[in-house]
Amino acid sequence: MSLKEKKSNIFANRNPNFFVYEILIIFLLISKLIVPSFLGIENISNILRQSAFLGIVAAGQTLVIITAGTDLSVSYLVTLGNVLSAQLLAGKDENIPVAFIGVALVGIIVGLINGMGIYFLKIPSLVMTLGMGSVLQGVVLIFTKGAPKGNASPAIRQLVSGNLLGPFPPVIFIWIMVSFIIIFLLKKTVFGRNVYSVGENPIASIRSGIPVGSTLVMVYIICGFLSAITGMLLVGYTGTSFLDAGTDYQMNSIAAVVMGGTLLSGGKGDYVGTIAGTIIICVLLSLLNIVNVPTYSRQIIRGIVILLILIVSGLQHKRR
Amino acid sequence: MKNIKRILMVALILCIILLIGACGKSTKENDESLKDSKDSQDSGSNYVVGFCNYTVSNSWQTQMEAEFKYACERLIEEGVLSKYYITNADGDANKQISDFKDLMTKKCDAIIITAASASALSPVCEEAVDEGIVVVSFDSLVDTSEITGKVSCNDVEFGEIGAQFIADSIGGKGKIAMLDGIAGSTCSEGRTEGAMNIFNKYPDIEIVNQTNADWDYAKAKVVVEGLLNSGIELDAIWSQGGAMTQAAVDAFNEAGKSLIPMSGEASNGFLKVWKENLDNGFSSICPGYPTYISEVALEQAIRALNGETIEDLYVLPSGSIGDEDIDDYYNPELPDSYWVITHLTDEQVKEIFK
Amino acid sequence: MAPIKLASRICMKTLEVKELTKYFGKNCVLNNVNITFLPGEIHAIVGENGAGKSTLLKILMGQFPFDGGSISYNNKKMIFRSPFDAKENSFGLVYQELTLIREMSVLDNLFLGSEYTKHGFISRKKQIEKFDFLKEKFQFDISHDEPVKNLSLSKQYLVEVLRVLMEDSEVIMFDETTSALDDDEAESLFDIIRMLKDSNKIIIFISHRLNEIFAISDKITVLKDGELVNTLFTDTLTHDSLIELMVGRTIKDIYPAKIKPRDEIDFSVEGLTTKDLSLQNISFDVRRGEIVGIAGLKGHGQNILLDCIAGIRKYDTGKIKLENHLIPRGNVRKAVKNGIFLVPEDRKTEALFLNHSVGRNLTISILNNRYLYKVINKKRETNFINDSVCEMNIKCSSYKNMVSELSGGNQQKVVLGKVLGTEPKVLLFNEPTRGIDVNTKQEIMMRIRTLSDEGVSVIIYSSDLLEIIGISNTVYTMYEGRITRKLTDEQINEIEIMQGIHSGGEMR
Amino acid sequence: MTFKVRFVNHYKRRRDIYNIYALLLLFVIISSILDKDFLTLRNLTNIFTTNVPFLIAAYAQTIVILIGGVDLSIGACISLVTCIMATIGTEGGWWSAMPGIFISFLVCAVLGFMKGILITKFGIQALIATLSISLIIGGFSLAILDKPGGNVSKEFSKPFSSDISLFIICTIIFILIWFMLNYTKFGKYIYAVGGNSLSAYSAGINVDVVKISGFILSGFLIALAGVVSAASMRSGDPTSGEPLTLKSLTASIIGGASFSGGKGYIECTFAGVIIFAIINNILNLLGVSTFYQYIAQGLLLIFAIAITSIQDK
Repeated sequence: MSLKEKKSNIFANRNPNFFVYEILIIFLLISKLIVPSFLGIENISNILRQSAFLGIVAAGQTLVIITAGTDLSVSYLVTLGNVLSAQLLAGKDENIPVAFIGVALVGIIVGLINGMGIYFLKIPSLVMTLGMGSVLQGVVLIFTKGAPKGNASPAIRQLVSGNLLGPFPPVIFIWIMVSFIIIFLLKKTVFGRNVYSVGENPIASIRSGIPVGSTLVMVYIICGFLSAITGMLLVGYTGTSFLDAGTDYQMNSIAAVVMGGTLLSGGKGDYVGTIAGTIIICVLLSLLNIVNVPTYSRQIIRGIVILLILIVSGLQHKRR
Repeated sequence: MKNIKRILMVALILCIILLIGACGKSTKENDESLKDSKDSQDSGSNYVVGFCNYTVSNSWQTQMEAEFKYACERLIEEGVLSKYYITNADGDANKQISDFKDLMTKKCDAIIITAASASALSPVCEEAVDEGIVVVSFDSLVDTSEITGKVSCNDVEFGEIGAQFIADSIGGKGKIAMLDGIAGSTCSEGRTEGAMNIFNKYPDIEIVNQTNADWDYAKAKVVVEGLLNSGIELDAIWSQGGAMTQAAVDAFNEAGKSLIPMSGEASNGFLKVWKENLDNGFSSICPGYPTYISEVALEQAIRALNGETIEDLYVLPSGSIGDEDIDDYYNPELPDSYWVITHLTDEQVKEIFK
Repeated sequence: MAPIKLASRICMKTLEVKELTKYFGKNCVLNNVNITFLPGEIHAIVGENGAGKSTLLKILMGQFPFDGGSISYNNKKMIFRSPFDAKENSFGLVYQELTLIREMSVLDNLFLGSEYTKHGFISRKKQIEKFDFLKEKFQFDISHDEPVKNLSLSKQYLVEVLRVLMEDSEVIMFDETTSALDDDEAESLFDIIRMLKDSNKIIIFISHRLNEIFAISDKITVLKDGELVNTLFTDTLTHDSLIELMVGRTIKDIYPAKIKPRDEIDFSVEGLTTKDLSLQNISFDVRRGEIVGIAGLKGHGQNILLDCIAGIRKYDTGKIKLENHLIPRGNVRKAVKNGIFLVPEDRKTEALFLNHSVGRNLTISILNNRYLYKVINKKRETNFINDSVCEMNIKCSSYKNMVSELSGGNQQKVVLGKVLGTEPKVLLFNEPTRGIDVNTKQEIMMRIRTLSDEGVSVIIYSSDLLEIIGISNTVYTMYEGRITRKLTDEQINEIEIMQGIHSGGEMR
Repeated sequence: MTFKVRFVNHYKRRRDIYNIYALLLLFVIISSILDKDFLTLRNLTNIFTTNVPFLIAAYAQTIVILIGGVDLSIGACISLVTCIMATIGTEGGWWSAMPGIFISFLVCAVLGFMKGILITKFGIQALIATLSISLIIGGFSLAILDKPGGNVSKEFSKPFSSDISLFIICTIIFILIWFMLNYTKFGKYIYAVGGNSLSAYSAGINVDVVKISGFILSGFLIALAGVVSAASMRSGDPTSGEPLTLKSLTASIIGGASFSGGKGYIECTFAGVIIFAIINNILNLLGVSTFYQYIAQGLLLIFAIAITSIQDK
């Protein structure tokens, strides 16, 4: 084994989460310096709410990326979940079960098609989900005829904006729940093991008797489900639906996962890191919004910061 | 496994065939309309018109496109038109150029265009005019004088109306935040320019934050929440989009802060929030930006085709909706994304928004 | 070889390695190694896995820097910073792993990094001329236009060898090049090597197959744990004395004594046939606890047969029965569930998760096939892993180590441990000891033997005939996708097998 | 060897190319059946000329994909170039645009160099590295031009937007790239590095240098795409290039380029671009609702890849 390989292995053995959380803390301190009231309870609650939306999408994305794929259709699925649930809810609480089932079904079906195409037709995930994204975009437009309708019901609004549980809206607790489930899935279950194995070496996985097909399909279904549900939760935030509700989730979810130490080449990483990555991104966005600088410098700063984090943390190592 | 592959392949091929079938169907319909129009050829003039739209990414664009569609269908019944085409460039100036050329290929007699980029589309428009095609640009105008006509609803004026309202209601003094549309778009920059024209007259007005929230509710809400939590005391918000103002109002209410003057846009959703909060002392203004601008452009084009001379620049009168006019415009039965300044009948609106 | 002859060559271009030392981290992989390589001599380097053979070659080729000592060629000190540097100085290495670029054509691969150009552009004409010249000289049959991915494995190795030959290098090194070739192919490679020897090149040769080493080398250097044991003339050594030098003790017999299997028929294959006729009507029975060897030249269907049995590939007609019930075809999961498991030829790509820990590798199959619950019981898992590491004698500091950090032999033990955990009924082996040193080989053979004692049926394919002869109760020979002979007991010897695998003779 | 055998062998080796052109032919036939205006010289010229920036951007993407990367900042770079072109040397004759062109090429080469460095030396994966870069470049474009506008010298843009000159430019570019990929060391190295970088390294190729040079070369092409785009728009637009990122990616993939690198042909990318363009064109000509175009494009992408991946099996 070469020296280089050894080094990279030692590096890989070290828990990468440690680093992400260090960066998160540094980030929070910097924010505090720039905007003294940044760490106030209200702002933290706001940032956590934003993180919850991104975090739930990133949860699915984490699973997909561990299997060495990338899901580019999440943003369109969030939008579809958004417009669909708004329409099904039509402002009434009694419609919540119908809306939930409808949205969940759509997410699951899209995930199923993604997974089937990727596994059975051997289409690279990037291409499959890119194509699926385009199809979903068309579906959203045809479904809404370009004019989204419907409203959030009071209960959904309470879920996202209410303060039944102290200063934190309940959606944060949904996120925590999702986080626990995902972490449990990855760490403690056979399914989680299979996800890692499929990402590390698909051929060996088949030959070890791992149900590669169902694992892959399941991962995309989970990702689809979580994205669509995020779309539904967003209705609670926006009160109504929008045609570009999900646009930002594509890049941000990937960035959150990668910052969290999960390699795009698969087989490694976990959701604990992604949580930190998610919060970092939301803090960054929030900070850039508050500080009064022109839009172009915001973009430049955002890009540079993401790059710097990736470079500094060195979470990625070269893969041959 | 091979079987599953086969099935999937067959499914895919079926999808493609269905799609092509859909295309075929629509051509047939067009052919029929062509036939109809041929029957009535002696009575009317049978123009073919094209609408080169640059995006339908929001409901304003959709409704504007629908106005065009209904107007065209009316004109087909009247025998003035025989056929119409609509293209959508998805915000891509290069694609719009190629869409425009496709419309020329289809031998449109007149093309109305709302451009993705002011100057990008000028060359093709000039080319079309050279070929004798009537070209009318509207809303997002092309940057050339060599076209048949322009129909505009002034973005700068839009910005000015909102800004003047803000300046008046805070007495020309205070801290304000500005919510802009998509960075780099003509519309957003025009409205911002208008606002700045006014704000620059008031040295005591301090702009503490200016953010591109992309006319998006969620983004605007994040921005306003951030501002509220950062400890900045705002006196007013200038917003150039209905959804953004709606988001700002919601954010204030959720944070339990008292509402401040904000400018808005004539979307049903914003009118709803506005109306609900009138009692809380909320005051706003909606500059008019009608969706029927496409219909006006079409009418101008038809007039030009009929040999009439038309104005080089036809400016739609900008009105505005004030606190007292809400009930005239607000329609509680329709969704938030409906735009209230329209020529569509209630039935037509309901068909789109059902 | 007479020493006088050597003396006369001393003034010629020799390659001297003096006190070469190399560390990987804290591990010393080469310690004070001194070897002199003479032109016109085939110098074999032998040793167990991890003895430092490959590292030595890679240092000579400039792929790794070294930490101490010196390398001098033609009385000049050499320090190569990259393989390119080494190539410029007419050093050439045929790598153990294929280094070809699959999507590119044979010609492009051959000339990669040393293209013939004319006015700065690649001159295809000149390259084809050179290719035809080589073709003539070394007598092979490959089309220059073919993408490498379309070639058979042995042809790919040939291209690999040609790449080095083309350079007209003075120092030519072979790193286990023959391990992927069958005897015939290896023999034609030896012809080429002898030709090179005659033109006075320095030839360094690594192989685990002792037969080959005795057949071709002039001198043998034995390395053990990074240290030089000795350099000796080949004709002064015997198999046994060489093995003794390599492992530090004598191994009387790698292969444990054969035990008579039980009588009941456990597993049977009936009339397996594929459409492309790579398998034709293959039928045989395996008794409980029997070890069946499959012998054959590369590409005569043995791999396909094993793949078909393991469910990796589909066959078109025929049946596979285990304990009288039918195993569905082309379904690995069903095969594994039924206890049929393949230990594949290429463990790195087909069996192991290199960047996962030893523990994870050991348990992945069991988790999916034996544990009934879906949530992992940490304690039980750790216990299993510890038992397995212990039982398989896997050398690693902790089961949390990455598998990629282990040596080839230990990696193979991990694969075996993983498979055994699932309590298989039929075990298939494809080249179980490829690239594995003698010691580990013995351990693995012992393990296979104990398994058969416990009633597991074993089917082995190996290109190493000695291995087949040493371990099998029954041997089937294959030729062009058909079984040509069934050999039992005393019939299992080299002559019978050779006849079976070289002829289309009917089954006796 | 008989002719037939030779042809079969030839087909096997060049299968990707034949298949994609067969697909292209299929689309042309279907389109010409569906609409009579399709097969007119005017329409065909339009399909070609209006997609020149797209075509060149797709070449740039293909080269990056060949070396085993992916560039999601192409669109942003093209926007940046149009902004530069529209602010420097806006008036005057042909030569007034030269400084703008020079700066554009320089900027794109530097950006290509940066992407290459990030990917090779810092080991950041191409996907995320180029996404971040595109954010930064987008910011710079907005800093130069806050909205579509500016002006590109008319003298300059005239020849650049005429059909014949565009045709000539494309032919020259195509031949240059094709020749470079097939008959130069650099071209072979690009394939080698993408195909198996370790093998390439042991063949004495400086892998990092090839990768970085690949990005720089792709940068030059991006700059050219931007210049053509600016000339045809006669202005700059800080967001105009955005859609080209995914379009170029899609076209390359339809053309059979593989994300794993080392596989792909420039002639296939050309066909990919034209197929993509034909789909938009025919849907416009048929007057199909624009909403269906998204679905058609998505299905086409999946369809094209499914066919090739099944054949590869």
